[in-house]
Amino acid sequence: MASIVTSNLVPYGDTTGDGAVQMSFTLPIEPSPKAQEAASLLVRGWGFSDVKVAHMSKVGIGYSFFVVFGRSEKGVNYDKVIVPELTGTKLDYKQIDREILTKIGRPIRVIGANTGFDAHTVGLDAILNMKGFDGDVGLERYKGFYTVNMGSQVQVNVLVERAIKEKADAILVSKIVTQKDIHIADMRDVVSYLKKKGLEDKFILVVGGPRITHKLALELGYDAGFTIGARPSDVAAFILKRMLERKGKKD
Amino acid sequence: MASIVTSNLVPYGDTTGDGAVQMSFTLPIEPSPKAQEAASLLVRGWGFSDVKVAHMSKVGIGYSFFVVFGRSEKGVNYDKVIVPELTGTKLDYKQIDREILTKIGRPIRVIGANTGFDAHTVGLDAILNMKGFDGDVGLERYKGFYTVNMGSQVQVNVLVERAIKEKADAILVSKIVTQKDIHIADMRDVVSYLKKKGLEDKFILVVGGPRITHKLALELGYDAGFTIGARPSDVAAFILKRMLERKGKKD
Amino acid sequence: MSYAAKLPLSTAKIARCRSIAKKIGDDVADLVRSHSTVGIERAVLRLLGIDSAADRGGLLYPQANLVVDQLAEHGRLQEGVLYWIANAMLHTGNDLSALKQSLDDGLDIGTLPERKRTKTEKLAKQLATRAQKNLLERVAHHKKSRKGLHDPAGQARPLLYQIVATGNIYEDLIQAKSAVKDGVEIVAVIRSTAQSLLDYVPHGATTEGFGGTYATQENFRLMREALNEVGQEEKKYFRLTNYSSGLCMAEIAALGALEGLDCLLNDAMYGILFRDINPIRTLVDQHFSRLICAQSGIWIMTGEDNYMKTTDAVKSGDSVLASQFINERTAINANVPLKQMALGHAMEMNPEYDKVILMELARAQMTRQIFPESPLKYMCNTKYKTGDIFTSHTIDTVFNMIGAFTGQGTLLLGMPTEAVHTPWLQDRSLSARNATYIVRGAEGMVNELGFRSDGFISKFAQDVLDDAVKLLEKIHRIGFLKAIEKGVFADVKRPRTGGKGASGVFPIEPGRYVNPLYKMMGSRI
Amino acid sequence: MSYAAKLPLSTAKIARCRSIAKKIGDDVADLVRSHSTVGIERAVLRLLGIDSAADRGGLLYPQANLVVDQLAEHGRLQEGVLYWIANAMLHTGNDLSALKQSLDDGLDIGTLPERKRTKTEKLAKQLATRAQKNLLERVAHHKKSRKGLHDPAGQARPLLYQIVATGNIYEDLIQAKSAVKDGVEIVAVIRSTAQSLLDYVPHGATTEGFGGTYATQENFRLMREALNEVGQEEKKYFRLTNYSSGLCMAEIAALGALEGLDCLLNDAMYGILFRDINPIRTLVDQHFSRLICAQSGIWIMTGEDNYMKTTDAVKSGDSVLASQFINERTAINANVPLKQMALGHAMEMNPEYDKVILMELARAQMTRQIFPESPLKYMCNTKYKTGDIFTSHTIDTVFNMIGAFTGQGTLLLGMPTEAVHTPWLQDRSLSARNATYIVRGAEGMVNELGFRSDGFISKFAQDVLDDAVKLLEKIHRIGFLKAIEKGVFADVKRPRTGGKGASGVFPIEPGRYVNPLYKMMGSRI
Ligand code: B12
Ligand code: B12
Ligand SMILES: Cc1ncc(COP(=O)(O)O)c(C=O)c1O
Ligand SMILES: Cc1ncc(COP(=O)(O)O)c(C=O)c1O
Repeated sequence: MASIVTSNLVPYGDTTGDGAVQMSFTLPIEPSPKAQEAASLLVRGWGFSDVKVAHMSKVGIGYSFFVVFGRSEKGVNYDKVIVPELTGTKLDYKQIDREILTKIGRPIRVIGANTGFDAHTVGLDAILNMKGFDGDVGLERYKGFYTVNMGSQVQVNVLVERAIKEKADAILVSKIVTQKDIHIADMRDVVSYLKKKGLEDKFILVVGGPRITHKLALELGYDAGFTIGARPSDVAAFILKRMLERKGKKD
Repeated sequence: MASIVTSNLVPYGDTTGDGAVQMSFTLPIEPSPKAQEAASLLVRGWGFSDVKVAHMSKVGIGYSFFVVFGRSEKGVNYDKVIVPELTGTKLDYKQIDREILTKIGRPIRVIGANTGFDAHTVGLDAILNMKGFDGDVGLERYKGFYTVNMGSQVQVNVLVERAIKEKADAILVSKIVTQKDIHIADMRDVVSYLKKKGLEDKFILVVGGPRITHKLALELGYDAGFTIGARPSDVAAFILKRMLERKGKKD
Repeated sequence: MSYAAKLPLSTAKIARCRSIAKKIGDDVADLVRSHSTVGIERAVLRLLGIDSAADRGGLLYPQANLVVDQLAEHGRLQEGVLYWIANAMLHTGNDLSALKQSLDDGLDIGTLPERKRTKTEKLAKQLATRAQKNLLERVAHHKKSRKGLHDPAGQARPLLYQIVATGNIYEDLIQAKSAVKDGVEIVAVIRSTAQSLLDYVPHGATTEGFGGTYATQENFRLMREALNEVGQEEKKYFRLTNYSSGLCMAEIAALGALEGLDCLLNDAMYGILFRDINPIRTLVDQHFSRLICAQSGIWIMTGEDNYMKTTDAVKSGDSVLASQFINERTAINANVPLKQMALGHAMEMNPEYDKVILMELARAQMTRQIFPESPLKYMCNTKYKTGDIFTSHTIDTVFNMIGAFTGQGTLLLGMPTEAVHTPWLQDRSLSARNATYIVRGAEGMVNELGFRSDGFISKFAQDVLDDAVKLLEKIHRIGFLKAIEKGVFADVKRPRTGGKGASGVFPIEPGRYVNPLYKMMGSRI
Repeated sequence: MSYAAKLPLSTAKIARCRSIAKKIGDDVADLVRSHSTVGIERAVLRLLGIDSAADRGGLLYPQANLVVDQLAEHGRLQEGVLYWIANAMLHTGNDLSALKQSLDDGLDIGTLPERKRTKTEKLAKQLATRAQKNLLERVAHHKKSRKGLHDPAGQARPLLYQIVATGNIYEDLIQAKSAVKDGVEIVAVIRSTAQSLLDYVPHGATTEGFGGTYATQENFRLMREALNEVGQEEKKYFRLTNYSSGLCMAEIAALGALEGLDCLLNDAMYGILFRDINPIRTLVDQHFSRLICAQSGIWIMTGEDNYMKTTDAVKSGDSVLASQFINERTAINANVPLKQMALGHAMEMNPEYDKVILMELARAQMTRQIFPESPLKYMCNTKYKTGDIFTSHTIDTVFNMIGAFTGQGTLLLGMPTEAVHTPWLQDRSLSARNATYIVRGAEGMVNELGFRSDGFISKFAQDVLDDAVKLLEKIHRIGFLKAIEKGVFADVKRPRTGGKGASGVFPIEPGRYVNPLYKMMGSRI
């Protein structure tokens, strides 16, 4: 049996190294043998071999849906994939509270909002509110955190002004809607507003949402990005870590 | 709204020309942010843009499953796609019977089998047996056909000998199992056996199965290839047409 | 062990819920009686056919807004627009269409001197009659255009409902026509993100939206036309839906009615809880918008399904049920027949829970029994969907089955890509095929299954009903607005004075405010 | 309208079916009494531990085959292998292990002079005792290795069964371990295409197969080991299945029992109808193979599900049911406890039929009621699957629900890619997740639902039972073999003299043939 080649990591179907991929797409043509051939040529044109058009069916008026299987030899060099990881030892909420008490000496002040027109508060609430997420209590429950949850559809200037007023240490932004990359535009808005006001280093800036990666967040000038499955204690631990770093610098 | 460009036909998601494609595959690594990035790089490496890793989950031991969305600008020139089509006017079984009676003057003799170790007779039976398929009666029911259905797991030499004995006009081969392209090997076996015996022009050679295309069949030396949704009357009409052509040549 | 077609729900408790809801409805009626809103006034203008728009720095700003702005500016809202339109007609001697022209030309009716009230009131009444006539004629016109078509609402299985949401009305037309070709029976055009917070209705055909397409009169018309076109081909009537909850609740109802919409998502609670709209504003708007729906045969669709997205749906069944009783009552007060009340609920429990299918079945069946005449709007699971589109499709299958087994009125079909993007064409096709298979395959099931009277399912449903009684009692005790302030619904707290659009509400007095449409459209308030 | 937990099926009709099946079983018993086969003789050798293989031009040909070939060549089969092994031992003075060595070295026991019958018979009997002891020891060994592990068979929900089929045992190990990690409880290793037509069992670990992996003793052992490994980690007992129907039915049963398999697909009818194996050969083989299964606690799994693939499953319910009654009887005759009879059936109706879910539910529930103790093997839809993997996943969801609602014993899970390829790792993971969601979510449903006694579902089930009575009567009237010849089952006709492996059957006579294992293993024939 072939062994896994990490320097050219390819998908696995049922034989190591087979490069097996499933695809589906719609073409703006009615189903026909010609359409099927076109689908096959299309996928072969993308560089796949052993292309099987497993399914073609009519969709609505003038469209066809295809399910296609193929193989690719073109892998990725896994050894060279570098991704900033949000590491840090996993702490539970009592440990974090204790550390904040002893090392920071006062509650950390955080403020969160869905900016722009985003009204999806479930994710943000999961992090901030008492109840928390998946059995992990929210920041509001911590003695070590003072939290303000501004909720949905908050304009950037309103958020920042409130952050100043509340003397926040960290701003937490939630971005769920990603249609036409609106989340990226909205994320940029926060950073450029802070820059404009000369506040870019004042707050720990954290963002979260289903299409956020830590990498993306860093690229856009945030301190951290959290995504699906993020737990309040992960976020708390990160903020604590960053607070300690900042404190270290100041000292 | 953009209009459909057939010279570079790309998939359609929700905006004409968006090139939207869904993919799924498994990588032989455990889920992690690094694995997610690898999946994204992999798909970008295949030439897709706007790559979204929508899902990553653990599979079994040491594997991750990914659902990824991306876009491709690389289309296919639909105007140039050429595919041999099995055309011919659609006739129903009474019309075909009448034409055979008047133009051939005797029942056409056909013999069918699943060759090799293939035991999937449902498709062949659907074409040959009385009952037919999807309301379209099988060749056995036609006055214009004399049919022999040898069923499953028939060796090539046995099939050909019987075809000779039965004075068959057409041999119908069914290939369902395609694992490791066994159907192609098995299809070749029939043709090369006929060649070896100098019989390559004696029979109308028809093949059918879910992974067969007419194009593939022609390439491998068959007269026609039928696939999913083939109906007995399509097959009957084709055989009749070919019989008439042969007759024309002889006359 | 005994089994029966119905769950053993106490009819006394159900009746008790309705009687408390009636009292809560009275609280809402008080608000309605003593307020109007800029939205209602604009809706009245829309019904009068004032539907043009003026270019204001690239933005098309509706005439209806301009007129109401003028009146507001001059402190003239308290009489209502009908009064001032009549006044302007009397003053200028213009008939309505000439007045419309003058308005387009820049006439400010806020500044015209006030004529004699009795005469103005009389003309206002005539205008109201004309508005209603206009409405009813348009409704009749649309009704005629569907004559001879098969109406799937007559079938013994749920209607299939899908959304289109490309942002571009022309792409939407492709998607909607495809959807109905693929088996869908109700098409909803989702609005662009945050349109509900706009205090005007955008104008014309639009091609730019985020996560949805603007609800505009022209977009409504285009979509109605497209569905009629396929309808004629298929000899089947396809329903069209849009969304009216939001700051333009009444106005969109008016536009929807004029353009032949069949259903409207219509729920003040949705605006309050999920769009942070001022509670009084939207409750008052809601009444007028429902009057219009009642008149035009439009099904109102309520948004209780959404409560299950911000709470644990296993636990929020009581608040959903309580809200449905309240919605039923406020709709009755707006003259909406029971058959036009598509009360909302959803299958939103965490699919990983043990016995989740039993609990969902229990809740769905309970709702079906309590509101037997409602074409219940049953919404698929969305919150627990992930990017695993296959598992998502599995969940939708379960949803379709529960919907079919319990005879829901309308299934808001799930999409495999729910957690990823607004649907692609293929997502919608897969979703429609899934549902068609299930509702056809399960046809008749409603009359086949029995439930164990002392079983888990019966018990679960009974508990939800018991809790709903208690919750309604509590809401009544503390007051409806207070209950909203306390986060009784969807775990969301909204103060009565807060929220968007509060400035658009104004108090009215019987002697001063003129709007005969309330009575003409059968308001019970 | 009355509802009950059970469908109103006539117990008299069910009893009538069983009594006819008993008579049909007697016909089969006559065949068993008067024949043995090369397969049975090889199985006996396997039980004696004769498990080596010789290289014959690259192919590893089993010693068991060589011995039986030798005896056949010298016309010595009629006594049975035990007799001639005993004779060889007496002749050479070798004990069994020394004899094995001699065999490996090329000894031909077909040519050794015959010793005194009484002595030989006595030794043969001892050998049989030893064979059985060997078997029971191995069974006990395997049983011990699963001590302390949680056995999912005790749960109130169906077991989840999946196949692995890469062709390469080492890839299979990956896939099988992954499957059980993902929630699967029974793993079946599908055999390579046409292994069932081989009249020997391949030897050793194998890496080349088409659409499946060879069933070999070593492959069994490797897979058992892999499952035990994950089992220890998960503290859960995972079952292993393979396929014994075919020309090596008895032999594979022996190997499976020795290597700790838990289930075996085991049905002569499958061989007859779908592999064109000689009916007498495989019916006789079947009895001996089932004796071994009975002894070793192996569940036999029957293949009636397959009938629904070559016929219209809406119409073939009667032949499935009839066949199940016959299988039950032939299994009883081989001492198989009811709890070890995983009778097969399937959800194979065309998903496009109206009310298809009602019909499937009816058939599934009926089967459950008629065979209450059987860990019924319920097979997913396969024939109507297409390359549309999403819709395929939908169909599997319905299957899982029907399976869970009706309390089937084992669900043979569907794969989204059923119509495309043997499963990829991800297909199996999706399939397992689908099923886990459903069986957990629907736990307890079996005790919740009632069926309307005069409903469509009840009627459908009653009709199938009525038809089965008639069909069994007909089969009995014309004779079982004749019925097979006439195409009663699966629309396939098989003459009793035709088919593969016919030359491997031979008549036996009581005084001459020696095989005490029949009696020792509790044969009721
Ligand atoms: C619930 C929901 C709603 C509810 C929201 C209620 C509420 N108060 O939040 C309602 C019904 C109101 C709604 C409305 C709309 N929705 Co919506 N909605 C969803 C849904 C079903 C679930 C989202 C959710 O709650 N997930 C559960 C939470 C726990 O997950 P999460 O948000 O990812 O959060 C986790 C992490 O991302 C992270 N995280 C998130 N935020 C933050 C912040 C910080 C600081 C940190 C550290 C971490 C973090 O931690 C959380 C826990 O692990 C999704 C579909 C889906 N299944 O994802 C669609 C979805 C997000 N909605 C969508 C759309 C389009 C809309 C509408 C625009 C539709 C319309 N036109 O009406 C409206 C408008 C809303 C608006 N103005 O923004 C689309 C977005 C498409 C896209 N990719 O852009 C989705 C994907 C559905 C779809 N396929 O169309 N929606
Ligand atoms: C039914 C079935 C069986 C039955 C077959 C019964 C029988 N007597 O036919 C049984 C249970 C016996 C079986 C066994 C096996 N099967 Co099987 N089986 C199927 C199944 C579920 C349906 C096939 C079918 O009947 N389709 C319906 C017919 C009408 O469609 P069709 O064959 O495509 O025929 C149409 C056209 O193709 C065309 N056509 C077909 N033949 C011909 C011939 C002519 C001349 C013409 C003109 C047209 C024509 O016309 C027909 C009508 O339109 C498929 C999965 C699937 N859904 O496709 C797996 C499948 C084909 N089987 C498969 C496998 C692996 C096996 C086994 C090897 C498994 C095993 N190890 O046990 C065995 C071995 C069989 C063998 N030796 O060949 C795989 C093949 C994988 C691959 N791509 O190679 C499949 C795809 C399942 C899977 N995903 O694993 N199988
Ligand atoms: C009752 C109701 N109204 C309106 C909407 C949509 O409103 P918006 O356009 O604000 O997203 C929904 C969406 O779920 C709803 O349920
Ligand atoms: C009862 C039974 N035996 C055996 C098999 C497999 O046999 P083969 O290995 O010949 O495909 C099956 C497959 O479905 C079966 O149902």
